[in-house]
Amino acid sequence: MLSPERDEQLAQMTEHRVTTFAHDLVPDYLRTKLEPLAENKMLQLEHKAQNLQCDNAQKQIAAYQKVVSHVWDIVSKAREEWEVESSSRGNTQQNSSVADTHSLVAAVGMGKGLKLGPNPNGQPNPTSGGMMVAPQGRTGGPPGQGQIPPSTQAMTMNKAPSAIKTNIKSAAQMHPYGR
Amino acid sequence: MERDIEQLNSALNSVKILRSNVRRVFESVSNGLRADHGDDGKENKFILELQELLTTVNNNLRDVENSVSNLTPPSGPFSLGNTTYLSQETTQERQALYGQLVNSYKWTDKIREYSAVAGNILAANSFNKTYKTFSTTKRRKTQTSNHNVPPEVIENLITSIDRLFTDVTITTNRPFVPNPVIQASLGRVLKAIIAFKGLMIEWVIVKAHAESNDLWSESRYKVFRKVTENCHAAMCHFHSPMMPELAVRSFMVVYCYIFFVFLKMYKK
Amino acid sequence: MGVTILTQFPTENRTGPQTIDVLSKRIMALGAIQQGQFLVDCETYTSVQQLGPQRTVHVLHNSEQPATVFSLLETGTKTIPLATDGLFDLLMMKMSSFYTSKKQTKAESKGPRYEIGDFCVKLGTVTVSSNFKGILVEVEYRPCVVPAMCWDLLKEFLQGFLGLSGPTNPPAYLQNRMQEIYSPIDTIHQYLEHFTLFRKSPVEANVN
Amino acid sequence: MSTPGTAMDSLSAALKCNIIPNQEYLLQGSVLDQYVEVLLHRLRGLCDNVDSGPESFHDHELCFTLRAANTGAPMVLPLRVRRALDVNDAPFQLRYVGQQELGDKNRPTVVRSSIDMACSSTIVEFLTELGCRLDFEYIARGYMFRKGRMKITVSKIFKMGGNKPGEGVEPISQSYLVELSVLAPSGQDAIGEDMRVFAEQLRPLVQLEKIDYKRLGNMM
Repeated sequence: MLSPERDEQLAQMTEHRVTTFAHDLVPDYLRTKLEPLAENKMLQLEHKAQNLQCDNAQKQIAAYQKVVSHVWDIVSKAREEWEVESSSRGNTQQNSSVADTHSLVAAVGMGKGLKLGPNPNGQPNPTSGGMMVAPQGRTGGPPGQGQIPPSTQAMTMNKAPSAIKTNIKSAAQMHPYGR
Repeated sequence: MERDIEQLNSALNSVKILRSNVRRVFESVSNGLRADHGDDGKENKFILELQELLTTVNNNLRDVENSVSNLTPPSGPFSLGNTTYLSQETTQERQALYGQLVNSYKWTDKIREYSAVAGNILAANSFNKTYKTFSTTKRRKTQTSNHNVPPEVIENLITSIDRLFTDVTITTNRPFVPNPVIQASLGRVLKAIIAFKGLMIEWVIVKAHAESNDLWSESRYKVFRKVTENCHAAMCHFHSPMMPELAVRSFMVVYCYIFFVFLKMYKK
Repeated sequence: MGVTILTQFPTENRTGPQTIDVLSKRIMALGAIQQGQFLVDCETYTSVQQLGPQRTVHVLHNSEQPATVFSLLETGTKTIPLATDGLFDLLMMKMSSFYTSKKQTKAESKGPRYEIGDFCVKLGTVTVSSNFKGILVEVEYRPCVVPAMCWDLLKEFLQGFLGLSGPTNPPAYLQNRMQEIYSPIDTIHQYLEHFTLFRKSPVEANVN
Repeated sequence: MSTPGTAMDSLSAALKCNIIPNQEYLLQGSVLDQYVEVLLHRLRGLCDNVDSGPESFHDHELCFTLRAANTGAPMVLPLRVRRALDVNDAPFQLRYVGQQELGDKNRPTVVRSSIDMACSSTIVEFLTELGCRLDFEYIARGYMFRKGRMKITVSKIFKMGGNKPGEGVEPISQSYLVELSVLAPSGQDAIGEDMRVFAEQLRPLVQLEKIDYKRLGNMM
């Protein structure tokens, strides 16, 4: 029966999985019992299981279940976050805003929105301009007079709507190298 | 022994080379494409550069392995205990610990060496700044240590001195807890920086008001170098291990005296 | 940086170099060692008309503080000192349409610099737009920073080698600052005082 | 023993050799508040001062102009004073910033002339008495990074509320200003290319660009 030659019929029958009926493969194919090593192990485990008390086993199963479900939770949560993150990155790409850039650059470079008090005709306005740093003992009235009004108007005008505040917390947790 | 050290040196050297070349790899990676890669085929050039760097790293690694295999392992195991693992610590805030540990080993080693040398010298030249006329009974009574006293005692001494001399402003700082360094300044002319070792005065230096508070550098000015010399003389003269408080106090009196003479000289 | 006293030394009927020679012989006899040369210069800028009431900026350099430019702004009512990096000169060039300098006013004092113990002595020949104007002697006592503490010492030292022409009173500028901590800008103030006087004085006859 | 040359002589010599860093190469951008941590993290990895971490600063900047009244062509000289609010004895910083040149498309950065110097604290009074007028002022707080000659600042800009710095400040926008700059002697245009490459590495987190002040002025 055993032959090292290729057996066409056999090949056809096994959809080309087995091509020869040779001595090196036969023991594996025709095995009805487990491998001795595995069988040994199996026996040991069965033995152990038999010795186990029922409720004890139940407890272990419950604990095991708990651990697995916990891990599952963590994995699925991470996956969810990952997907949300990648999808948000994919379509919005909103890490900076052009309008903000322009307003910041204009503020730092030209004092847009920072100027003290309305000064429409470009006239020098020494009381509001110089007062803040004017050395003591300078003429121009007692300090504290006429200093408050100029800036209040500009302040309310410049207050940006604070509703844009998004959840900063989740951004802080985001993986910095996420890509 | 000689050979061992030589090999150890070469091994350390090759580790150093490896590290520096690995650094270059990361540097190149962090820089990305640079202007000097030119325009055409810059990606290829960059990859080639990277490949070259990596090859160097590979070669260096081989060198390290070779030199490590040449080393003879030390006979007995080091008894560093758990501290060995500190070197493998990955969290940033704890990485510094290993360095500190090594440093403290280094310093204790140095101290051992220096004290051995100092011990030899002292044994050969016995010089006595001390009164040796004490009877044995008295000596037993005063046999307490002067350089290992509770901080409160020193604290009390300093405050009492501060109270004693109203013209002197004393500021204290403690780089090492039991050994304060006080800075006694007089007017806006000069200041003395006095280091204590327990209750003993260990070191005095006098400097101009505008100079730094460094304990180890001399004053730039001749006047104050002279005053420092006088203070050293006073310090040695009044040194008495048996009555350290008295020694400090009388030193301070002399110090103030020197000050006033000095001021007189200034103002005529 | 210690307390510095600046005083004028009369040339009488000697020329500038002769006077310097006499003084340097005296100071060498006291055991001083020459340590290079020194230079203090002063450029004065005045504001243009369009800028309102006239103001004056004096820009001074002192070779003792080579990386610093000192400026003194005179508004008529007060003087404001300023110390900056060397690039301030570059900024003054940018300001040339607001503040202009008169070339005739460039004053400088230069000459040998000596060290003797903790003292530093400088013998300066003063020129205003390269006309010889006189001799300024600067003595610095470096360990002390409060003028009141060391004025007597400095007076004695000055009289010791300048003789009767040494000062008997502290410079006017220092008189109400005797208890304060001395800083390099105070030296600059003293130089400016002397330069201003020299500028007003007629050109001395014995130009060499 | 040679006589020391006058300071002006050495300055003109330095000008001739072109060793005075008087050109500023500049790119600007911004990042939204919630992403600034990510940007800082990335900069930490890219920049030189890795071990010491980013250097933080908290500065008060006063912008003055010196202008002459009643002249046909207005003469204007802008001057800026910057002082640290977090370090007490740090010197003040005086700075002249000239007109910026955008150049053509091929030039990677804005270039403007700049004279930068440390000065004593009397500077504010000095400038006021000199005839300068305080135009505006603001507070900048943030972090500074270095990479070679490049300087990267990430800062929050605050408007002054009260009369003293530190009280009643109010942020200008929901973003941090990001600036990449190099001070160099004129003619060293190669640095611009390095800056462009570096800016490229920060995309898409921050778009560092040449920003035209004139166009901004018209737009807003």
